[in-house]
Amino acid sequence: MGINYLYQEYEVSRNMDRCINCRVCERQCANEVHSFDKDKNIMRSDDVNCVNCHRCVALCPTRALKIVKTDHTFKENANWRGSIINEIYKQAESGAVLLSSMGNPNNYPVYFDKILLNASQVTNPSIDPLREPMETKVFLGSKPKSIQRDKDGRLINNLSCGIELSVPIMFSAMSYGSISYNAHESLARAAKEAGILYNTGEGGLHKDFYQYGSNTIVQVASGRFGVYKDYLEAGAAIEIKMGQGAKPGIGGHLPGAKIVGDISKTRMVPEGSDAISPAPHHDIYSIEDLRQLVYSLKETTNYKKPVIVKIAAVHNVAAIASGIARSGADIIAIDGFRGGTGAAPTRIRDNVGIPIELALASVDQRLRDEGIRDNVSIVVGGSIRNSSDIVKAIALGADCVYIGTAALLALGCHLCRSCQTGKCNWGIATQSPELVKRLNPDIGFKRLVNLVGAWEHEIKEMMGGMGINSIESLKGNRLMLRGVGLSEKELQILGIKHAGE
Amino acid sequence: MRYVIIGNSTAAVGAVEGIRKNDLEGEIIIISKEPYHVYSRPLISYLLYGKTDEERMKYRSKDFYDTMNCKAILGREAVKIDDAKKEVHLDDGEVLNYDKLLVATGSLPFVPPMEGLDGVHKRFSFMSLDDAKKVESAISSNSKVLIIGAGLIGLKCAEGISKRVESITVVDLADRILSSILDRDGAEIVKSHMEKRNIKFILNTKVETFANNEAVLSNGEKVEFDVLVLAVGVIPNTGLIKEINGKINRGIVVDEFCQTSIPDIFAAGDCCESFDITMEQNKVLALLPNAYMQGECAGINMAGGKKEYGKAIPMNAISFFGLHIITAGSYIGEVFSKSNGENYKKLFVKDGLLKGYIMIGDIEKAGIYTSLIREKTPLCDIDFELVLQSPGLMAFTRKDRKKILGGVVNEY
Amino acid sequence: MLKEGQIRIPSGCAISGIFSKSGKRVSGESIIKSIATMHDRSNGLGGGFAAYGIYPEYKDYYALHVFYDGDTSQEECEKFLERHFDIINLSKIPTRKTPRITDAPLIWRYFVTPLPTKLAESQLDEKEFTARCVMKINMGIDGAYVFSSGKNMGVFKAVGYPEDVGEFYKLEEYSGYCWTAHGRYPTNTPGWWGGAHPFALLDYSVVHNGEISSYDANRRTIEMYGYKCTLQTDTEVITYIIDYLNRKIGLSLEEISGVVAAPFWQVINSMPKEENEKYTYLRNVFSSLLITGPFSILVGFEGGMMALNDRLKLRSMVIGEKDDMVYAASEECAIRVIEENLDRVWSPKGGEAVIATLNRGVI
Amino acid sequence: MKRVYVNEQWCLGCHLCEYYCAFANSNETDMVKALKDIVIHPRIQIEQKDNISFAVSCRHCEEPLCVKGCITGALSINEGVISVDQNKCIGCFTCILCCPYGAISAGDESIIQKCELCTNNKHGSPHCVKGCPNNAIVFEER
Repeated sequence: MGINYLYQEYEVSRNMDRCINCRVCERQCANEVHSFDKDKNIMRSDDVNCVNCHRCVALCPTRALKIVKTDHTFKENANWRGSIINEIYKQAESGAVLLSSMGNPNNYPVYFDKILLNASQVTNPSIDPLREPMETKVFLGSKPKSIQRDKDGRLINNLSCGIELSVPIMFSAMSYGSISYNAHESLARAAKEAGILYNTGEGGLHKDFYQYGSNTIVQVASGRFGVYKDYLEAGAAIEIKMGQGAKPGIGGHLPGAKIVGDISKTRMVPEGSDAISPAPHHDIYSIEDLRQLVYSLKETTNYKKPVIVKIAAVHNVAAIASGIARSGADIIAIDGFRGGTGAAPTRIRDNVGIPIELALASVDQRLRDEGIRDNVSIVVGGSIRNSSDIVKAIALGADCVYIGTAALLALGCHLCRSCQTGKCNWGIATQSPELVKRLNPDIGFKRLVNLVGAWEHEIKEMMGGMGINSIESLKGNRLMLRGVGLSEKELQILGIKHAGE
Repeated sequence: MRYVIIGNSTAAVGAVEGIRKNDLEGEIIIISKEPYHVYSRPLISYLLYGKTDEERMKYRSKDFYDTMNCKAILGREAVKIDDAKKEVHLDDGEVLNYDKLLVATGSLPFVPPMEGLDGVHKRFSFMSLDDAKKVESAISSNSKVLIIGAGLIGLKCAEGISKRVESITVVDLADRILSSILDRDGAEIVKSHMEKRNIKFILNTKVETFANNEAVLSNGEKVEFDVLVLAVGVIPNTGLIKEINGKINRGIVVDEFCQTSIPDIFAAGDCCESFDITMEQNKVLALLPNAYMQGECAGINMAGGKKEYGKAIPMNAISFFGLHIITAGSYIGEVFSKSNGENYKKLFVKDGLLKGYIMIGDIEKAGIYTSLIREKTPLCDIDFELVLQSPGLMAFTRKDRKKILGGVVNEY
Repeated sequence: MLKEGQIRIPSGCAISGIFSKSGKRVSGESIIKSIATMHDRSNGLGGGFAAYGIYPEYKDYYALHVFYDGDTSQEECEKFLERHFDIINLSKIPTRKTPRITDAPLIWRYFVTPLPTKLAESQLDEKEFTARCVMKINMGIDGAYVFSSGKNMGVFKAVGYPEDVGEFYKLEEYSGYCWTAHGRYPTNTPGWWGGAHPFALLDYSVVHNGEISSYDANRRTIEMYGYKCTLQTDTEVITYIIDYLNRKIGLSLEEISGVVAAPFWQVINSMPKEENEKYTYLRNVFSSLLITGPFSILVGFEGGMMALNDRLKLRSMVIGEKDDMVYAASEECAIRVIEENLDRVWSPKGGEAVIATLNRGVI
Repeated sequence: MKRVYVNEQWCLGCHLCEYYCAFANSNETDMVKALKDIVIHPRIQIEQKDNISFAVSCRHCEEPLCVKGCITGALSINEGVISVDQNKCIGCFTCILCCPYGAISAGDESIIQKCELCTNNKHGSPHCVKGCPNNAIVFEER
């Protein structure tokens, strides 16, 4: 109250004519917004704690609820916007760094939305994916520069180990700890069912999920949590996390309060102690050091696991990628500035990094210019929102995409961006057992499989429209793209023409 | 294969349905001295009360005999069994031979000797549809009805006619009503509930003599009446078996397959005994569910199946003027009670097992207690405190619940 | 109007090919007759021929066919050639005036061999040296365009209907064991002679009917290996892919067909283990060289000819055989018109390469 | 036969099944109209204690004690579904005495009510299952 009073951002709008007092809203809100007034025999809502997660809205059987943005306002000011003012009040009160979750929500250009796809007309037939085979299988990993033959002239398989995917989609790194056991189970099972991979993040791999190893990427991050030989050998690939799109240059911090039980065991961090991932890897201060880690990991796993190096898309991403492509890594993962997070300093999340579309275009071109594009595969993430984003990313030059936020949405996330509170009403970004159980992996995994399957269908439709029946013919096929409303410079970086050209 | 069933009530239906589980072809003949399509005996009081009618009283649908492919000889009595020749003799001299015979003759009213009883004209039992019809035609709005016996039959009769007569007096020798199923406190609750409906009880008392329309009681009191209902008790109808020297105890003695001591003759229902697992002794359990299950078991075994009849216990669900009573098992061992106004509950525990219970008023989920008794669930395996408070599956372990609610269901 | 190289121009077409396995050399008359039959598949905006075995007397020398816009470009180009090659013979390519072929550039032919000193200095093999020189001319010398650069073979092309192009170049005077021909139906073109087909590099020549959807994926990949797609045509990129895979990587033509018109995974999955592994390997390693979209191509090369359709067979192509002769054409009529009594005629499946090579010991 | 099975692990105790049940058996087409301002008597009921909750409804036993014990013949098995003939039931509650799951309850008009897998109403298949947000009850063959 008083100087530190902030008017709530959202208001619960309850249609009393429709409310039947079933109290499901009350039972399902971990923020205790709703309550039943026995005397008056009506439901009440205290908006102050509402995070706009829609759990109550989604479960209300009579559609009596909706959440509306408050019309309470400051005096209009295009510069000192309400959100900015509120942040100052919060910091003046707390003296603390502001924390946020999920991806950058600010109004920066989304280049995917300014790129349009081609389709065949007359001179080249479109292909009907319902009638003709339409292939989406991709292989990730470095390609040999020459062939070898045995004494009978047969080709020798001189490929180094790689990853095979039924569709060019993988679930990006989300650690057990930042998301729940059930969320992890859903991802792991979905990856297996869909013939793709998911990523452990830096939280280690729960013993229960070793069975999904061939669909797992095990991550090695700066904190090295949960990393040991069995872990490295458990997965289909190893990812060295150098950076994250939501917080380039920033480490991570899982408070000791969350390091309990299985999380402690899986991370190999004593119960109750903070799990701090340093900003840099303290054994990697240069590209040569990275090369050493890449080969250390390969040595450890007998060169049987491809190594992914994940970086955040920053200004000189192309040069960094070029270095990585010569470091022995098999795959480069680039995370754009819109990538999600369980928690990051707001200022970092909202102001650091570059859009993935531009990063991808420049990295792909740079590696081609240097003739080393075949050394590595490129995986991009950081707000891949739908199948057309995927098609555009691949046409720009990606081999595959990472989806994180989209996967969480499929699991029920409503992007309320309150992960840092640990009270996720959808059972995803929480470790509280009664909340975790809200995500039934039987449902979760099915929804993920559905999403990947639906996108696969759509990708095939779009490919078929372009007259392409195998995804490798889409990769880097920038002629299939045209820009709208982009400057010469942007078109040049993207390597595409303007619509109409 | 010819199956002959003497009797046409619950046990007989159970037997028919049991036989047809194993044998769709064999001939089934039902013999009943009553001329009616099978009906539910306990409903006769509801008939008088107006809550049901003869049509709805049918225990099975009109086409039951047809769909079950059996022949019903109604209105004729089986008078003799010749077990050597495997024959049943009917009252009109017809002789039916059988391969398997079921005796499901039910029970007969027990009437103790009372002086002057023969002089009472409007005197009825209350066990059959005919009894009910007779009572109905005998009573009028100014009838004074005397009921001897404050057991289930007597009290249901009292309820049935309560709105149609001037007064009802119930006399019983016992110190409480429903003495076979209720303890003293429970009986008191029911009694006062019934007294509110203008039913008068005279307990600890018997009729010494009847003098025309007046009964002189053992306590000296005189009760004027014009209609007399005799509901002192019932006894198993064992005559046919007795005549051929089949083993009889209180009722016809049967083994676990419902077979009598005589080859190819089975017995089921109120006429025979069951093994009460709560007391671990043979008892006549004259209860409808018991009759059905015993009959069904007999039927299955008659048709070549192999099924043991077990888990029999006394159990009753009954209500008087909206007050529900559910009881089961035996009232032995340690008593745990939970009472709240008209809601009355007593649980009886012995040897770590629930042996019996009484619930009056709130009878929700009573079956969970029944099941604890029937399944002999060790109470140490469940949360007894919780189940005592309110019956529920919550008292079981998560593992057991998974079996109960997630497993394949096959309960008997 | 932008010409090839400045803009990508899709086109439909007719193709035809004749090959003698015994190395019997036939004159250009047959192939002209064949391609003329499919007149309606062209629109007069490009036609051309590739002929193999036509320069036996100069068979050890690279025969460079060059278009010049004018004297300046010719001078500049010849200076370049002199600096890099020993020029054994040079002449104008003989042509015949015809009203249907107009605006002809200067058309010259050079028989050359790399200067040994230059070759040694470059540390390249002879073919690579020559190929690079050709690309340098085409990219760097304005107005000069080398459109044929193989040994004992030559490309003849122009803006016009193919039969007129044949007449223009007096092809009846040449005889070769292999002929391919092309009639072009571009959807727009400024009518640049260099844009006509066949497209050739060293002794690889490609005639192609179709419009590939994978163009830019293929182009950006092949350019990484030192090729420069100056024309932005399918034929060009296909030629480079074949040159790369065959000459540089060392894949056989049959293996190349497994790359550019790779079997579908469902087919690969049902192959025996060894085949399965081979095709999986090829699709994995050379994934970006898969060509999708409709095409039928005839690839001419030293001693052979390959006919190949895209994996869905979205363009027609028929093969005919008579004795030692192999014919391939967009339409059967174009074969029947020159050989009525075929021993066998069939339509190869999508992705099924038909490869004809000279019998052992011939030439 | 398809039955309603309980996955206790996933029950959130939200009670939506009860409301969907009450709605399904109300014969109304609008849930608000059906359930506004009434106290529901669903045929499926949540048992709840601390963090444990689960729904209980008729198991549709193959050898049902309730049917065997029914004194009027009102309860019967129709294609595996145990249903009650409301015209015949006189509310003696012998079935409540018999049911080991506590799945039969007193309904309106002093007769019993029980889950009939929504075969008795317009929904045709268990509406509670449709209303469960977490697959804590499922309708399937086992």
